[in-house]
Amino acid sequence: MNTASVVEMRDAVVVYGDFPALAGVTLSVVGGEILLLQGANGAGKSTILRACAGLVPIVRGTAEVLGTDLRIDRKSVRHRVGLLGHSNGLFSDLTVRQNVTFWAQLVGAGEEEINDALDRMGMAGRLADERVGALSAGQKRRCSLANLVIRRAELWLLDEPHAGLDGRGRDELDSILRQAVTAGATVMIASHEIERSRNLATRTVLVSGGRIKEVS
Amino acid sequence: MNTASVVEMRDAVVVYGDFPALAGVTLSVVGGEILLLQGANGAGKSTILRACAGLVPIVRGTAEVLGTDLRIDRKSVRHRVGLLGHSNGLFSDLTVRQNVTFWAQLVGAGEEEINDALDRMGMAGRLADERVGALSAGQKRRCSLANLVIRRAELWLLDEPHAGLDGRGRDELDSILRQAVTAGATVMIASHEIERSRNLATRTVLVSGGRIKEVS
Amino acid sequence: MYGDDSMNNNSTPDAVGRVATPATRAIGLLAIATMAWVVVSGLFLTPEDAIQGDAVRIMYVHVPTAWVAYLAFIVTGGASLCWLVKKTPTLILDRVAGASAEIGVLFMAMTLISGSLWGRLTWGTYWVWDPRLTTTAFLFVTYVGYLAVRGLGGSPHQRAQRSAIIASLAVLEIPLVHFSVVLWRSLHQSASVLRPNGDIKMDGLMLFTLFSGVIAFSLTFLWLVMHRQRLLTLRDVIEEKGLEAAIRERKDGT
Amino acid sequence: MSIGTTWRVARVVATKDLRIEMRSRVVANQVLPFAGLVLIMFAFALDDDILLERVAGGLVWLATLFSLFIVVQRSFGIETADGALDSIRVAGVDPAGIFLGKALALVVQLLILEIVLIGGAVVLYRVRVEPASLVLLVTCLLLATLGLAFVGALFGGFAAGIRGRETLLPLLLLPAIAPVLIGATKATEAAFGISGMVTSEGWPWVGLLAVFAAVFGVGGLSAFGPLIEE
Amino acid sequence: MSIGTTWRVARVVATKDLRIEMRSRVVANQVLPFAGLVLIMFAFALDDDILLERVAGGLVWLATLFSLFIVVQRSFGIETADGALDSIRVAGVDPAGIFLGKALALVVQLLILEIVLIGGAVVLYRVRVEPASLVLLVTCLLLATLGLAFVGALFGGFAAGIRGRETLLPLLLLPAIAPVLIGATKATEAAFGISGMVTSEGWPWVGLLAVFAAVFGVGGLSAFGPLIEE
Ligand code: HEM
Ligand SMILES: Nc1ncnc2c1ncn2[C@@H]1O[C@H](COP(=O)(O)OP(=O)(O)OP(=O)(O)O)[C@@H](O)[C@H]1O
Ligand SMILES: Nc1ncnc2c1ncn2[C@@H]1O[C@H](COP(=O)(O)OP(=O)(O)OP(=O)(O)O)[C@@H](O)[C@H]1O
Ligand SMILES: [Mg+2]
Ligand SMILES: [Mg+2]
Repeated sequence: MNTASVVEMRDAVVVYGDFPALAGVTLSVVGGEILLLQGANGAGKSTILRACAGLVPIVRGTAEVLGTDLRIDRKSVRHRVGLLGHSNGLFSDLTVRQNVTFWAQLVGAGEEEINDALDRMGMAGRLADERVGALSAGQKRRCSLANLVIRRAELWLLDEPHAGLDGRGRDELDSILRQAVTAGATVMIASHEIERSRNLATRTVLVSGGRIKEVS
Repeated sequence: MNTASVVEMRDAVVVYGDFPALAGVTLSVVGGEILLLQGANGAGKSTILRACAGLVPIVRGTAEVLGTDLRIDRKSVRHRVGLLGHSNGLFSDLTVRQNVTFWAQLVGAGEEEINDALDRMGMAGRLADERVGALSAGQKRRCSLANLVIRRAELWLLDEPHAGLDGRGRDELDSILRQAVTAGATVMIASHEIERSRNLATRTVLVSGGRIKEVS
Repeated sequence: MYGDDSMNNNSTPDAVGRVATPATRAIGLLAIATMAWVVVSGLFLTPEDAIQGDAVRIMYVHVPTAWVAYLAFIVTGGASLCWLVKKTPTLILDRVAGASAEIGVLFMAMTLISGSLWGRLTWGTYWVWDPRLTTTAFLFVTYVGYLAVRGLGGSPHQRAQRSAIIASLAVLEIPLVHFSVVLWRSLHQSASVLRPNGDIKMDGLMLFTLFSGVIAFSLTFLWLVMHRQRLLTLRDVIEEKGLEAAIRERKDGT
Repeated sequence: MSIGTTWRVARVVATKDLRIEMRSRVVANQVLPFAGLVLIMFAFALDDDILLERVAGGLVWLATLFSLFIVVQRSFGIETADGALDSIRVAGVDPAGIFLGKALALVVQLLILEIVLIGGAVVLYRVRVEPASLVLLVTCLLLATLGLAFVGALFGGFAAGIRGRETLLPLLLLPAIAPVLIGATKATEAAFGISGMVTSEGWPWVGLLAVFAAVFGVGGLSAFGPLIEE
Repeated sequence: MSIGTTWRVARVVATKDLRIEMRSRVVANQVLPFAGLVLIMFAFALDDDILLERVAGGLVWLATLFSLFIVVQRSFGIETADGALDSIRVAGVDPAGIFLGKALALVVQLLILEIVLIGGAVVLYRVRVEPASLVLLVTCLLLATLGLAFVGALFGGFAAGIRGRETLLPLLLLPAIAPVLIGATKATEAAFGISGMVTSEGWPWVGLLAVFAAVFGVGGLSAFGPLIEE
C-alpha cells in the first residue's frame, strides 16, 4: 500500500459559467485511502470528483492527481482514473455484454475480465444479452459499475455508487472497493448513504458551499 | 382516515415486449397506508408503481386503483395519483420555477402552492431562477419532488424517492409524506434505503421475480 | 420464449384444421373458376386494342386489383371504426381490419406493378409523375405504415387501439386518389394527366371481362381475408401460450 | 373535458414549448440555416432565372417539410428527454389540450420559417408577388401550416409514446403530408404566377389544404388521447 | 499514441456505431425516406425531364447534406445521451482513434445513402451515366464522402462536448462543407453529362474534393483531441 499523496488540491476553484461550484477546495488524499465526501445537495461533491478526473478545468489554486498537475495537463492522468458519475454512460441500443466489451476493448481488457466483471455485478446469464434500454434502473447501474471494474483504475471516483443498487449489490460493491484498495488503488466516494459509506470509508470530509468544511 | 381499499391487484400481469415484468402480483393497499416495496434489482417494484399509475396495461388478472378497474379504464384515475419515477420529468431549459409553474398550471394549483412546494424542497431563492440543466443531481430530484407536492394526489407512488437527496432533504420528504397521509392520502414507496423507509412505512412487502413474495 | 408446449398443445392443431371451412372452400373454388374465365377471356377471347394492341389486356388485372385494393382499405377502415365505437372485448374486428389491409397492400402493389408495366408499353416509361400514379404510391406507403404500426407490439388491445385510429384516418386518402384525376385535370392546365379511358373502345365482351375480373379479385380477396383473419387469430392464441409459458418461467425463476 | 380546460391546457403547453425554444434556440439554429442553404444551393445549381422561378414554389415547401421533421422531433424530444411525457400522462391532463398546444407551438415556428423562405425566394429567385395574389399566398401559408402542424403533433406524439419511435415517424408522416406539399406548392406557384398560372387557379388547392387541416385538426383532437395514452 | 492504437480504437468505435445503427435503424429510417422524398417531390414539382436532369446533380448532394446533419447528430447523440462521452474522455482513449472511428462509421452510412440517391436519380430523372464517366462518379463519391465525414466527425464531436450543441453544429458545419457541396455537384453533373458538360471537366473538381478531404482528415486527427477534451 503506497502512502504517496494521490490527490493534492490547494484552494482549487471550479466554475460553471460564472458560478463557482468549487470556491477554493483544499484536500489531500493519500494512497490506499477510501475517502467519503459528505455534504448537502449542491455542495460540490460531484464537481470535486469531476475535477479529479480532469473533466472540468481548475481556474484558481492548484490541483495534483497521481503526480500530474491538472493546471498544466488534464489528459495524461485520465487513463489511470475511473469515474462513476450520476449518469451511467451506457449505449441503450446495445446489450449489456456489448457495452462492457466496448469499454474492455478500449482499455485493453480481456474476455475473462469482462465475464468476471459481469458476474460480480450479477449481470451474467440472461441479462448479459439483454438490451440495456430494457433494464431496470438498478440493473443499468450494475452494468455501469461493470464498465468501471474492468478499468482497473488507480484512483476510483464514485458519485453516489450505492444509489439504485439493492442490498446484495451494495455489499458486492463494497467488497470490490476494498479489494481494489488492497490491490493498491485509492477511492473517493460522494454519497448520501452516510451509515454504509462511513463503515466503508477510512476518512470522511464534509463538503459545504463549494469548500471542504471540516475533516473528521 | 379512510380505510377503503385504494389498490387491489389480483394476479396482475404486466409485460414488456414478451417479458412478464409482473408475473401475477396480488396486492391490496388500504387508505392511509405507507407501503414499502422492497426487493432486488429487477424484481418489479417500478413496474408495480407504473401499473398503479395506469402507465402500463395489465394484460392478465385484475387491478383496481381508487375504485376504477384499470383493465377497463387506465386514464380516469390518473389525475388522482402522483408518480415520482426514476426520471425527473423536468425541462432542462426552463428554470426551476418555470418547471413547477408549468405543472401547477396544468393541475390548477396556485402561486402559494408553488412557493410552498419550492421552499419545502429548499429550492426557493437563488435556485428557483436557475436553469434546471444547471442543477446538481439532488437539486433536480428536489425540483421533481416539488412538482409532485403541488399535485396533492390521493395516491402517491414514489420510486426511490430518497436517492440523491441529502439528509435534510430526506427528513423533509418523510415529513411531507406523513402530512399527506394524515391529510387522507395513501403512499407506496419502492426503495433500497431499507432502514429509513421501514421507519417511514406502516407495512413492507417483498417483491421478487415479478411477484409479491412475502408480506411482513 | 415460446415454450414447445405452446406449439403442440391440443387446441392449436384442430384450430389449424378449422382454418379451412366449407364456406371458404366454396369461395376459393368460385374465385379460381372466375379467375380462370378472366384469364381465358382476357388473353384470347377479347379483341386487342386499336392503338395499344395486346397491351390493353393488362387492364383486366390492373383495374380490378386497384378497385379491390380500395375495397380492402375501406373494409379495414370500417372494421376499425366499428371497433373504436363499441370496444368489443373480442378482437375479431381488429383482425379483420389487419387481414384486409394486408391483402389490400398486396393488391395495390399489383396495381402499381401492372400499371407501370402497362405504362412501359403505352407511354414508353415505367413511371410518370401523373397525380393518379403519385397518389396511388402514397396510398400504398400509408398502408405499409399502417401495417408497421400493427407490428409495434404491446398488448393486443393496444395494437387494436393504435391501428384502428391510423386506419380511420388513412381511409380518407382513397377519395384523394380516386378524384386525383379530376382534381388535377381541372386545375393543371398542362395536360400532364394521361387517362387512356377515351381511346379504349370498350366493347361488350371487354367490359364483361373487366367486371368478371373485378368479381374474381373480389372473391379472391374475400377468400384470403377469411383465411388470414383465422391465421391471425391462431397467432394470437400462440402468443397467449407463449406468454403463459413466459409467466410460468418467471414465476419458477428466482 | 370542457373546451375551457382544453384551451387553457393548450395555452400552457404552447407557451412552455415556445419559451423552451426561445431559451435553447435549437430549432431556429438548426432549421433556418438549412432553409437558407436550400435556397442558395439551388440558386447555384441552376443559375438561370426562368428555371429558378419554376422551382421556387416547390423548394419553399420542400424546405418547410424538412424543417417539419426537425421541429416535430425536437418538440417531442423535450417531452421524452427526461420522461416528462410520462408525467404529463399521469397528471391526467386533457390530451386534446396537449395536442392543440403542441400544434400551436409548431404553427408559430413553421410560420416564421416559411416567411423567411418566401422572402428568400423573392430576393434570390426574383419571384414577383402581386398584391392581388398576396391574399392567396397568405391563406395558403396559414392553412398549409395548420395542416402540417396538426399532422406533426398527432403522429409526433404517437411516435414519442413508443420505443423505436424515430423509425416510425417518417413512415407515418410522409404520405400524410404529401397532399399538403402538393397543394401548397401549386397554390404558391399560382401566387407567384409561375409558368403562366394565374391566381384564380390557386384557390381550389387552398380548398384542398383547408379540408386537410380540418380533417387532421378534428382527427387529432379526438385521436391524440387514445394514441398517446395507450 | 501509436498508429496501431489509433487504428484499433478507430475500429472498435466504428464497429460500435454501426452496430447501434443496425440495432436501432434510426438513421436508415429517418434519412432514406427523406432522400427519397426529395427526389420524388422534385420530380413531381417540376415534371419536366430536361429540368429534372439539370437539377439531378444538385439534388443528390443537397439531400446528402441534409442527411449529413441528421447522421452526425445521431452519431454524437448516442455518445451524449447517457454521458458516455464523459466516460470516453475519462477513459483516456486516443482521441485520434475516436475521430477516425466516428468518421469511418459516417462514411459507411453516407455512402449507402448516396448510392441510393444516385440510383434514384438514374431511375426517376432518367440520368444516363456512361461507363467512361463512372470512374469519375465513383472517385467523386468517395472523396466527397470522406470530406463530409471528416468535417462532420470533427465539428460534431466539438459541438457534442458543450451544452447547447445543437445550436452550434449547423453554424459550424454549413460554411465548412459548402466547398464539398459545390465541387461534388459540378463533378456529378459532369459525370451525368448534364448541360453539355463532358467528363474531363469533372476532374478538377474532384481534385478540390481530394484536397478538402486531406485537409480535414489531417486537421481532424490532430485537432479532435484538444477540441473535445477542453
Ligand atoms: C404505375 C402506374 C399506374 C398506377 C399506379 C395506376 C393506378 C390506378 C388506380 C389506383 C386506378 C383506380 C382508379 C380509380 O378508380 O379510383 C387505376 C385505374 C385505371 N388505370 Fe391505372 N395506373 C397506372 C398506369 C396505368 C396505365 C399505363 C394505364 C393505361 C394506359 C392505366 C389505365 C387505367 C384504367 C383504364 C383504369 C380504370 C378506369 C379509371 O379508373 O378511370 N393505368 N389505375
Ligand atoms: N422497457 C423495458 N423493456 C423490457 N424489459 C424491461 C423494461 N423495463 C424493465 N424491464 C424488465 O422488467 C423487470 C422489472 O423491472 P423494474 O424496473 O420494475 O425493476 P425494479 O424492481 O424497479 O428494479 P430496480 O430496483 O433496479 O429499479 C426487470 O427484469 C427488467 O429487466
Ligand atoms: N452544469 C452546471 N452549470 C451550472 N451550474 C452547475 C452545473 N452543475 C452543477 N452546478 C452547480 O454547482 C453546484 C455544485 O454542483 P454538484 O453537482 O457538485 O453538487 P453535489 O454536491 O454533487 O450535489 P448533489 O448531492 O445534489 O449531487 C450546485 O450548486 C449546482 O447548482
Ligand atoms: Mg452530485
Ligand atoms: Mg426501479
